[in-house]
Amino acid sequence: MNETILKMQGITKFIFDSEGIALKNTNVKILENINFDLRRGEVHVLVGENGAGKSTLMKILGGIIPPDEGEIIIDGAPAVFKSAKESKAAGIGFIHQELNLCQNIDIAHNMFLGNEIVKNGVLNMKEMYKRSRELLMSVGFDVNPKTIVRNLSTAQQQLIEIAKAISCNSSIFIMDEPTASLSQNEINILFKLIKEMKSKGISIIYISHRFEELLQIGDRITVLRDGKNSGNMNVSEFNYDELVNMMVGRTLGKMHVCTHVPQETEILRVENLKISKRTLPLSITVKKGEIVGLGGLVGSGRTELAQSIYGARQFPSGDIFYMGSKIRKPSPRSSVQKGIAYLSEDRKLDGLVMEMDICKNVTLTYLDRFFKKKIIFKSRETGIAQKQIDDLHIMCRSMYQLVNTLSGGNQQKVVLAKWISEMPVLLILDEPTRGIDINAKAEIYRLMDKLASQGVAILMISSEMPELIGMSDRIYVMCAGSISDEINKSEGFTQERILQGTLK
Amino acid sequence: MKRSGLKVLALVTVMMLLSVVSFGCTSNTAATTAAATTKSTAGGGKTIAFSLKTITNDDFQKAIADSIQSAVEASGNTFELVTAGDQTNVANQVKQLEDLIAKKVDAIILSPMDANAVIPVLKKAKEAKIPVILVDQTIEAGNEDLYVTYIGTDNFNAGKEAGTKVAEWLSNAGNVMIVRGANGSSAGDQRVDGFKAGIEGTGIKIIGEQAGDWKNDKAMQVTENMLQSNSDVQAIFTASEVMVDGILQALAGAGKTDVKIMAVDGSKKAVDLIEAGDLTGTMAQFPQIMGKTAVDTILGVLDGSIDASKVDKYIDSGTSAYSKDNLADAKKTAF
Amino acid sequence: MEFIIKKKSILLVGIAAIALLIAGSFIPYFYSANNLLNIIRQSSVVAICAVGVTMVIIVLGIDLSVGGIISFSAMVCGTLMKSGTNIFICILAGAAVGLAFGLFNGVMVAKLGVPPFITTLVVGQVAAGLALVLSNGGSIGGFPESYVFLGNGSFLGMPVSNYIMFVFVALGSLFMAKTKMGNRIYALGGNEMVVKQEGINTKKIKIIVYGISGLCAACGGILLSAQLDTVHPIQGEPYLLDTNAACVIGGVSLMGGEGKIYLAFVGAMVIGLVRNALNMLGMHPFYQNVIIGAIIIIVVAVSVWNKNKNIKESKTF
Amino acid sequence: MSVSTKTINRTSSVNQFFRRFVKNNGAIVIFVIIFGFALLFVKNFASAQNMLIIIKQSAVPVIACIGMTMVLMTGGIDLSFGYNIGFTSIVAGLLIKTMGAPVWLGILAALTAGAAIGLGNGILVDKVNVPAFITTLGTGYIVLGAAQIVSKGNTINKLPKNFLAVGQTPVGVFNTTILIAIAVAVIFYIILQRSTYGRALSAFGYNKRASFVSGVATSKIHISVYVISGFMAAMTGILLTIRVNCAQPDLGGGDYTFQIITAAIIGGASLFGGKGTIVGSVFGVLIIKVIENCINLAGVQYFLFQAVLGIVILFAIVFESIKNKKL
Repeated sequence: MNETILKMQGITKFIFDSEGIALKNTNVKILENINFDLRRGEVHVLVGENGAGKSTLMKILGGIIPPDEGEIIIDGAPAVFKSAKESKAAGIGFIHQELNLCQNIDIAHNMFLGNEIVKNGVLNMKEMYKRSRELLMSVGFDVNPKTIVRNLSTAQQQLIEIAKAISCNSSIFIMDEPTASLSQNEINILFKLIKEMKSKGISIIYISHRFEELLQIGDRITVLRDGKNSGNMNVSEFNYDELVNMMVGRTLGKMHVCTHVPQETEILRVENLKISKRTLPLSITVKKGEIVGLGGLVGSGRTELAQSIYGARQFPSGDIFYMGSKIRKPSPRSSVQKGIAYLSEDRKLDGLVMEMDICKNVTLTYLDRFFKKKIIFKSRETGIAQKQIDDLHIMCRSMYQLVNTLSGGNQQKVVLAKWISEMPVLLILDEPTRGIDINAKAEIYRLMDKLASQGVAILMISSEMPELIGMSDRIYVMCAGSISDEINKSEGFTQERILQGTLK
Repeated sequence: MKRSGLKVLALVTVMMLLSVVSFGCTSNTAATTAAATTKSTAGGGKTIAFSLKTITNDDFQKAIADSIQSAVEASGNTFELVTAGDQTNVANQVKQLEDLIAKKVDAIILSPMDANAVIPVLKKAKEAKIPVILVDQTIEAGNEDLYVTYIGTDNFNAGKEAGTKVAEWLSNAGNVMIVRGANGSSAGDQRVDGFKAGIEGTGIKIIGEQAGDWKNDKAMQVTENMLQSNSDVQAIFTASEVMVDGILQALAGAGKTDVKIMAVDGSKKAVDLIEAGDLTGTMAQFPQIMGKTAVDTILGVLDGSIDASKVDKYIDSGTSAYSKDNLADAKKTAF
Repeated sequence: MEFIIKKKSILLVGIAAIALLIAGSFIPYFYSANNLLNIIRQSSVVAICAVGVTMVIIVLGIDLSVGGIISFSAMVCGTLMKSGTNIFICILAGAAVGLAFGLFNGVMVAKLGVPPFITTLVVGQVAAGLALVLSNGGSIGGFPESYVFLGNGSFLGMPVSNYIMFVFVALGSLFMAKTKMGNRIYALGGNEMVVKQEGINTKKIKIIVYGISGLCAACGGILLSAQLDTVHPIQGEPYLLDTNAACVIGGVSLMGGEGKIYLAFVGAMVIGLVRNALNMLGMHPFYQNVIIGAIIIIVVAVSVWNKNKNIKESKTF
Repeated sequence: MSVSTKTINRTSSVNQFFRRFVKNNGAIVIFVIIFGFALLFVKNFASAQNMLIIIKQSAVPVIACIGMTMVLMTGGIDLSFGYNIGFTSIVAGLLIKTMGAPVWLGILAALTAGAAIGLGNGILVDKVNVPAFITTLGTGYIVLGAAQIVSKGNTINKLPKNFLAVGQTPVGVFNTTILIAIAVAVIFYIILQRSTYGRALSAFGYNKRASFVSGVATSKIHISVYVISGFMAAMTGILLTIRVNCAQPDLGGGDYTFQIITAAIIGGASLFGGKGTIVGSVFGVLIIKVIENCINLAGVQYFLFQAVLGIVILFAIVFESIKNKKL
């Protein structure tokens, strides 16, 4: 039960210059001489900051890109993957970070995409529906395989991906941050599933940023830093500081700094707002210099609430009072002018213009305010951008680097930069640290604290308990589109209480 | 709930549209002539349809249409105009003829856009016993049984006369350019072929030949360009007057004043241009005659006073060359 | 989504039906079986081309070369026939030419990454140009009876063209619904990355799809020339926009991934029906353009509107 | 040692610069290539007068192409453009010649009409979100019909001198039309490069949702580009009318639309929005006009014209896309 089924030895990947030629002689490498092994029936957790090379390593294993050096050994035999298909054939199932299903076709068609069941030249739908229903059952998900994927929640889609991977009876699973967008009870379902898979002798490579998770399900931990192995550890002898040390090369100070003090003046008051016809009305307030956490499951209506306040979404009924006065017909444009900022959940989708450079992205939001005469003055613009880049320590070649070439953490910083390049009054953060590395996280927490102490009112949506508990002065918990609980710091935040709220 | 509401909306809009259509059909005859409405609402006798390529930016075609319309309405019958919409949309003309047959019009006057394409549908017309008269353009030889008669000016001859005229002007020596119609339009091709035949054997050389697509801007551009390749030109022949304005502009731009221009059609516009000395001459055709004769014949055939089989298959509505010399009569006959 | 498509088909059929009723009530002879069959026959060329174009639009493309291919492939077929070649060979040759042009489109789009709009537009112009070259700008006609029969003959009281069209529509629908390739075409329209990661050669799929579209266009063109008993060097021009319009009216989403071939057929019918109704009404040509434009916009506006509503509702909770 | 590295760096940086230039100015490169070929192989091409002719022919399409580029930058398309030209042409012609209205009034009316049609497109695309392709296709038909109804199919030639003067007054070797085109190009260059509107426009073109969330007035921008396009169509219509001295309902037309779209795309505009430059559009037009000019000069058979033109443009596009892939 303990024999190694996968071995990766001396995997090396060179960096490329702009012409796409590998630079072999530089000492900078994407991956350098990585050794990694996986035993049958274990969950091997792979951690490391963004850009440490986790995803690249997994892409190599998934056959999406080839290694420049080193070899992959499966069941003792060396394997070379020219394509994703080959690695799949070798029994490696890849569950990607961003979802990997065709939204426009139904579950069964998705599951058998690429290896459809064909009876004399024609798709055998009956069989495919039957099989896919069985598979869905095996992951404990009861749904009609004729459902179009678009109508499923993120978590459900993830389950389908897993079922799909199982269907091509993989013995090795790669899960790249599978819980990034899952809510607590969905995570529990997933973990239950993972445990079952282990017991079936399936081994899993699990990439995550969340320590509490790897403690729950991990067996061993391998840490990558700057494309090198920086240490291994058995979960049994887990040590937080040591792990962080391996990851960032130094022990961090306290993650969640909290020096700000909430003031009395009320910035935002929402009264009996219904985020959709079928939900109960809800009311919240946010005070000057206060960080208000908004907890709850994904899909509990947190984002909808934020967008309603910001004006990016219509709502059936309810009043929003901002600095005492009622907002009529809120719209992003009017909100921006009023000093309400909304850092959206998905930076690729609606946070940044990925094809434009850092400078242009940073100045986009307050363009009219910076350049009253409608004409853009280069010097002024670069000044603004440079200041933000320095303040937030955005790692980039120059301010003219396109944002889609930045790492996740830095992209997130750019999103923040574009919102605070003019000091907002009310800052709404939707999952501010989604999928970014521990260093960037700490920086963003520090920044939030700084802003709050400068009197900015912050409303923070978060799915991460430590974040919620560590940063908030007050926490609202949402459930099924309305507020189920309000907790003050004085009462003391506990995971239990928040969880209760989410499940009411 | 909402969705059903939308569906209703959809249907309502369509109903609305179609009622508009139906009003449109009565009102548009009103638009064309007041007389029409009274007559057509009076349901005056027979319905006679005229199908042609287009009357947009084509005075000649328009003139035929108008003369037919007035003749038909004068005789107390109902006129109906069908155009294919542009110079080359053959398939559309055929469809429209099929529709005319389906709605059982009493007679069809047709200016075919293509000598072959209309033959199948004319066979259908014959089956449906709808008499057809061709004007301006004829169809492939060997199908004379399909139509009562063809009234028109032989485009080839028109072109040929134009050729001889130009030869006269240039006293059989010099360079000419040709601005053709749109590629694939038989009328234009015949005129140009005729023109070439006309200057055959003289010392006149063709130093440029490009398609002007019946459009002033295109005609102007190609003329400009041709002048660049060789500005030593004494005359330009264009397949239709609709392109003369552009050509004149091109010549003016190149600062050439002494170039003789020959066109085909014979509209009032052209006569004015001749008078102004911009246009040297044009081969006039007589759409009024075409229209009148066509209608008289068809009405005769319908009321049996004329035996279709006795009518000879080709009636020439005649051509004549307008130029400064015969401006006076030109003014009378021009459309 | 399934559900929405269904709704839309109901909607379209509803529109078509009502249009029929009303138009008919105004128009003598409109209901004559002859005329109805005639409408279908007149729409057959658009419908056949729409089969291919639907697939192209589903993979997030658009095919504006249809017009050119209709002209050129028919011209090839016709010229050969005039030279006395066996009809079947001529037709095959014409079809092959169309296929070739389609595949070329595909290669340009898939391998070189040229935007479909411009590729197909220019390739279409080249094809149309070649048609003119082949015929020195003139038209050719007077084909053997058996050939003309395809376009104008009728069998058991229904025009042969209609049978041919129904075969194409049926084959197309089956292909999309019941084959591996069909499934992958939809998937490709939905999310190319995914299909790639399944180790499926997406470029190949695209090339095939454009090939099919070219083939359909060629067949449409050949049928057209059979109907006219003529090949006109620019006979295809009007079909370029009509075909794409038919697809979109039929609810094929320009965003890719959605659309059913039989609905594109309905779209073609709507256009044909309106045109016919307007002719039957003796509508003045000038006013016809206005009406047709308005109808195109309204039909699509309504279906789009309808669809957005659905999506919104499926999204919230 | 250090020297060698320096030289390496220099060469590579030159190389870099060249790459960047080709990448950002594909149209110019293509133009230079084609122009070079023309100079070498086409008789009578290399004359100052011919250059002037080409510029004259390009002036009006440049204006059109800029209008279209604006729409393309939002990921939309305007198929009604060509028909809009015919409509505005006849409007101006009727008012000024037939009704004898003052020139400025006729022009104003035409521009308003064009802009109004654009507004209609914009509202349908943005508010009702009908796909731009279909909206403008439909409005195209409508506008065509309207033009024919208004004109009853007639054309209006021999227009008043003072109207023609608007576009034909010679200025040095140029004429006012060319100056107008240049002015338009410069103005829009500044708008796109230096104005907040231009910035917001390209942001919108790249990512509609992000720019909406960032408080960009997306609807305004989206509608405005169609209005601009309509306005430019009207300008084109007027200047084209003046150029041929004849107002007619079928001026421009569908082919014209497609030609300027082609020009815009050769000029580097993307149909998926965002990309698109004025310089590119200008050269896109010049490329097409040079090719046409050469075909005429070389006296290519009239029925070969379309095929040859198409093939050459095909090469230009292939070059453009290979460049985009490789660089």
